[in-house]
Amino acid sequence: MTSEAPSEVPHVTSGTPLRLMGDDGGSPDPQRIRLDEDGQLAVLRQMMLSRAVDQRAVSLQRQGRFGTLSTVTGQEASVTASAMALERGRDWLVPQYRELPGMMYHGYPLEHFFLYFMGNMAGAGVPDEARVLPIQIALAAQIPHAVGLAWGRQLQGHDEVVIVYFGDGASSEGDFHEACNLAGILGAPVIFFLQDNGWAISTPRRMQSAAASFADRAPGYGIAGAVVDGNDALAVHAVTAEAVDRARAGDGPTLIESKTYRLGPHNTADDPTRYVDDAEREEWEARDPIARLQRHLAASGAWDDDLAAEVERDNEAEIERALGVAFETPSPTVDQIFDHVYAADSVRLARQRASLSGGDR
Amino acid sequence: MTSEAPSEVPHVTSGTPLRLMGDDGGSPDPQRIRLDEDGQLAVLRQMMLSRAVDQRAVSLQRQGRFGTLSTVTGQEASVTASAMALERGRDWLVPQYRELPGMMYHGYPLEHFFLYFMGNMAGAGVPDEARVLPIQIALAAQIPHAVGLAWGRQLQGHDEVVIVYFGDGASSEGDFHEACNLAGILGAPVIFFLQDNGWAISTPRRMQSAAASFADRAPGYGIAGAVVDGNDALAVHAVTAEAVDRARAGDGPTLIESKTYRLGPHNTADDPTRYVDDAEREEWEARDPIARLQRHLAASGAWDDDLAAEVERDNEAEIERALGVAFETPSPTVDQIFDHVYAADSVRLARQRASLSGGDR
Amino acid sequence: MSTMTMIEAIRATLHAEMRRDDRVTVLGQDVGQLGGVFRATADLRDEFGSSRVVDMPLAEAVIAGSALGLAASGMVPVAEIQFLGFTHQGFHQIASQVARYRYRSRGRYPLQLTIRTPFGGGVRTPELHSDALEAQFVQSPGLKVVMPATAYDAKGLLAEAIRDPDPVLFCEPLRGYRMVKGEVPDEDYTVGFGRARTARQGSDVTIVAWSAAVQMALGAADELARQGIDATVLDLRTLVPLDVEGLAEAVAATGRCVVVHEAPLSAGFGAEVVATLQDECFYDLEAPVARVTAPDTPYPLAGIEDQYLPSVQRVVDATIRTVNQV
Amino acid sequence: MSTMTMIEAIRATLHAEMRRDDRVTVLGQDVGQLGGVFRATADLRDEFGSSRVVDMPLAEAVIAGSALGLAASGMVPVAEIQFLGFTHQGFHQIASQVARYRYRSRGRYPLQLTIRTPFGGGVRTPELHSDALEAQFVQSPGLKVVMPATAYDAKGLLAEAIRDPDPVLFCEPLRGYRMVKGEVPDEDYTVGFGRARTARQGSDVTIVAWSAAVQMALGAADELARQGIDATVLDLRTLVPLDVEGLAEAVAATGRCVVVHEAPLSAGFGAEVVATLQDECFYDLEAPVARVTAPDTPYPLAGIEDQYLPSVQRVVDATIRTVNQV
Ligand SMILES: Cc1ncc(C[n+]2csc(CCOP(=O)(O)OP(=O)(O)O)c2C)c(N)n1
Ligand SMILES: Cc1ncc(C[n+]2csc(CCOP(=O)(O)OP(=O)(O)O)c2C)c(N)n1
Ligand SMILES: [Mg+2]
Ligand SMILES: [Mg+2]
Repeated sequence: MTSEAPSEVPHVTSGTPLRLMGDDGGSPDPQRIRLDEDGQLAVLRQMMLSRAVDQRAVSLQRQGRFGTLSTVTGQEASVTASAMALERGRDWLVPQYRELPGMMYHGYPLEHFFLYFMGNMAGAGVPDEARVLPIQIALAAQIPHAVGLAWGRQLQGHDEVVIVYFGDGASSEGDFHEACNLAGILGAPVIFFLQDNGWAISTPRRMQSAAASFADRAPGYGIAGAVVDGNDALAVHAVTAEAVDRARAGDGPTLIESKTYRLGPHNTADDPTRYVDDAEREEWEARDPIARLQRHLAASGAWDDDLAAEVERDNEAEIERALGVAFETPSPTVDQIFDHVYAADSVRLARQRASLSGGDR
Repeated sequence: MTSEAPSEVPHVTSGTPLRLMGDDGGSPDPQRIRLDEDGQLAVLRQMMLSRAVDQRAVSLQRQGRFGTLSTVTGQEASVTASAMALERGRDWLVPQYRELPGMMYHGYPLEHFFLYFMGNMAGAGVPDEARVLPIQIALAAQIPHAVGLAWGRQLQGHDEVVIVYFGDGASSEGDFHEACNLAGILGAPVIFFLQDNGWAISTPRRMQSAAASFADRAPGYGIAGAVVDGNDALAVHAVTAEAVDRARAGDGPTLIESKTYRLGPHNTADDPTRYVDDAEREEWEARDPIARLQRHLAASGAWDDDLAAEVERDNEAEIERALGVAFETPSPTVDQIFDHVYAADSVRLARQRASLSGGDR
Repeated sequence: MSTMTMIEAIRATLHAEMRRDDRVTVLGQDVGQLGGVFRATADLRDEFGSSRVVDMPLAEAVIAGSALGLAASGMVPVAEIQFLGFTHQGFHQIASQVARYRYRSRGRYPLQLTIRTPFGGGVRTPELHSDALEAQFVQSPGLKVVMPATAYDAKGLLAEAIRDPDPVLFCEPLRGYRMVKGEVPDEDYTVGFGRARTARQGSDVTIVAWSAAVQMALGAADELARQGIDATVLDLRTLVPLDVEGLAEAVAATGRCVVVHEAPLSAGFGAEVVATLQDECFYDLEAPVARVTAPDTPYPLAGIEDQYLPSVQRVVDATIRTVNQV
Repeated sequence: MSTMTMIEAIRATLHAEMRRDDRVTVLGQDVGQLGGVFRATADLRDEFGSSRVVDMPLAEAVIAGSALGLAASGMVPVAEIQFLGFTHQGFHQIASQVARYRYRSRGRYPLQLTIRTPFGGGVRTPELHSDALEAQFVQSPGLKVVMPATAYDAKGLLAEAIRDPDPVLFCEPLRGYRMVKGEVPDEDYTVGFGRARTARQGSDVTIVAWSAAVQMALGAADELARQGIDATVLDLRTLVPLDVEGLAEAVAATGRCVVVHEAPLSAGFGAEVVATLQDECFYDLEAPVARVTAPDTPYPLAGIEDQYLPSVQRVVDATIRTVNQV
């Protein structure tokens, strides 16, 4: 499998970002849409849930109940529509830290997210049935993991696809390069989903790379590349679904550049007024991906205020449920420090556990 | 300088490798040749010196007088003609470990090379007037250094160019990516000279990357790229000289892929019969870069057996001289272990030095 | 003389050093426009421009590696790695390259280069942001490892680091950034490396610490004083070079010692302190040197970090045990 | 039972483990067609094919990082990093990622993963090939650090490492590859982690070592015996987990101890040995534990490495001093 580099690579265009939702509610290329109306509504619901979670989480953070966290606000189409192009329970999602709606779709429980940001390691766990790797804090470190995962599942005879998320900033790390290059050699079934949200904390896209497009890096690894309007849920879904097909068919990896925008601060400790100018933010607010999909669905009568109110109620209920679980979960005890370091404690670790647990501070 | 990514980048073709020496002695594109006959002879002499050094060094290694070393054999045009496209005493050379003729051209003494491979740290030193960084053993680690050097010299107002060498193997390291990307952002006057010699120890080019060409990576960093026949001294020189012009003019970095071939083992500890087949080796032996430049010069009468004999005599004399210096240099003493760790010894280090020097073993 | 927090002292020193020497160049993620995620480099760009205060792409290895090249070119880089945990992304450049470049070039390319990086727990940062990894760098000869604990030392040691002809890893305690305040002379001064500081003089026992743990040791000493135990607190200030003699004297004077650090126990720098003492003043030691450290586990999430980290109480308890040992 | 060199024992074990468990996959630079630069993986590809014995591109971080992913996928990767010095290129993946993945996923993704890597001096390798960096990995909880010294242990510990549910850094002494020979049972066995081995039983002093230094310690013990000093040689075998009790017992029995390692002195694992002993058997120690190590400098070029490294003679001298100390 590794002995021959693939000879022909389907180079997806890396020019203008693909758009499938016109400003008027129509589509410039309706044939390419891969989501029916129900599918579109499902994506929209998940995007709205994500936005509602963001709002609640930020307010809980301000009250001091949550630690520092990063919202998805502005990037909901990019994250959600891509993750939903993969098959839940079959395919795998490898996150950075800004992909909550995608992780949730693939089975990571919302209460875990809350617990994680309450500083409880219980939130770091991923249920057995969810094909999701843990949240990643060290940028780009997850990209090699995703390649190994895709490779390993393929070696075991499964036809599963792995999608790995990372930012414009993370794409400058050596791990990005090493992982894309290996995936190209192996022809591994992995999708590199690069979210260019304009910023890496205060560093603007133009200072992150002189490349005209990040997708221009694909030929350097012999893999397919694509650029998509990351605020167009239908386009994101279509491009990702095409990459899934390619990967599933054994045609190897794709690097997708999703052009989107981080509408809030980098995280709750950040003050973007120090570096973002209002005009830029307003321009992108006008392209809010949720409002855009809502308009698209409303144009065909599939979306209206009643439905909106219903979805909002459902989302509130889900958030209350998950918060309930999170707040009822006991605070971490000293055992949390020691559990899962190794399969079993060494003599030394057992002593340290006993010492810290025994009030022998 | 760092606040704006360059908007227009001159993309040199990354298709067919440039050749400027035809098989018949003529040139497919004589206008592009930048070396006059004297220049070509100078390059040839340096290439022949390199080959002669290789042969002597390998025989001294076999006698146990030198440690493990890597020869340049087969890559003389690639290394020499590129290094000689830069201005000695003005520009800078950052080597990996297979660039002796280039380092020598820029002032690294042959006797240092011998000393280094005799295991004497005295050989690691670079004379003050030589604009050469130390030999690099950790692959690709030198690439970021070169970018910093180019950037720093530019910040200080000098219009100097830096060339950094590395192999097809090293190009898989994260350092390559991070360095090219930074150089693109800065528009630094640096030339990334990638020698694709077919192998990284036993790993063939096709298993190093699925990229059709390494130069295809240039657009992903917003920098210029070029591919050259690395066994064609005139083409290597021309492509590098063009990159020097570009860098000197403030037009930023170039990634040059030089397609050449390692005619010997990876190093004196390697046995390539385990992985290279005879046909491949013979094919490349027929393209020996030294014979090729000799034929080219002979066609115009600028090269003949007498001149060859003279050059060989000169080379022998130079090798004898340098070997004489190396063998007369005292063996390293314990102070070599401690000198240059810091500007001055700490209390602890001074004690350790005294202890090891004092026979207090 | 002004009262400053540590972060203020660091900021002021960066300004002063950039004014003093125009080769000094600051580079790192978010150091320019934003002025650093902790605002250590605030206003530098306005004063010195974007070619001397450089926002770097998100790539630690090339931050360290290009700083090496800058230093070789004749500049004096002061690089910031956003958190010590992310030095791992550039570990080869720092530990194998920067540390050895003077050595590998026989002195041709000394590196006047500083890498500043915050670290340490207690402030509820996300995963991988709090790790105390200093001991890993001590096993990289050629590098100096500096750990200020006070605002005064932050200024004096940072000025020394920037002017020192050797590469320095300068670790700043996150916990101290805003919590540690002190008198800082306005005029220029430096604090030399390799000289431990007696933060408190006592006669019964010596508590050895560095960085944020010094505050903890002082807190413990106050509590111990109330219980009739008079402790010396010795702040090592630099781990490389180590003040072998100052350390040995301070401990020989009391005969008993406790060493405190935030890193896990095994192979933490505390082990080196014990080993050094054992070698230098074996016959003066009346009890084993106690180590108060984090356990041998990864740094946990914030909800349990207070139990993970050494605390004033744990230092007090260990010190009492040490003093009572016969 | 056969007489084997260490490299033969390692090769045989890789063959056996790949036969035993078809999830075992070997990956690394030059491990396939060439069979490894030291031929540790020779003939594996012929037997198991190129999908289980994989030549990797020249990129250590993705060797370690994709091994993590392979393990998460259900495979059992045995990755080779060509030399321990080049683990630095993938340090973040090994020390921050591999070590913590079980922890960070609350046990969902344990990593049955081994990283094999040769290291150590005395065989005239180029720069950066000989460095003894083991202590840097001890400060990475979650990882086990294994250092075989004999052919028997190389087999038993490697089999244990591959079968162990936790990630293991398995360091192979270059000097031992062909020089250390011993009896190796043909049948399957493992050597459990965390149990030091008494390589020689003596009554006057205990010499503690691991990896290639064990041979040196045994050589010293022979010489010491001629001089009437009877030394125990204790081979730690694994640094993580550390056999705290075995170490303490072996040293308490003689009251005197010398620890030997190839890494530089400061913050080397020898410091942890001293600190542990000091804590476990302070009152049994009749003299300070001596450390015989490399000095605090980078590893020099080969022409001077014999003076740089600890030697039998230096161990003998230090032991005599330790024994004579009153
Ligand atoms: C290896 C590493 N370096 C630095 C950081 C600190 N850091 C956290 S987020 C961030 C910016 C990330 O930007 P990007 O990758 O574009 O992702 P985004 O936050 O925009 O989604 C930085 C520098 C980190 N977490 N990991
Ligand atoms: C970071 C690092 N990893 C591994 C090695 C071991 N090694 C030495 S040379 C080599 C192959 C280098 O191939 P390439 O970069 O193509 O250069 P070439 O030898 O062909 O000139 C390897 C793997 C090393 N020196 N540095
Ligand atoms: Mg971003
Ligand atoms: Mg090569």
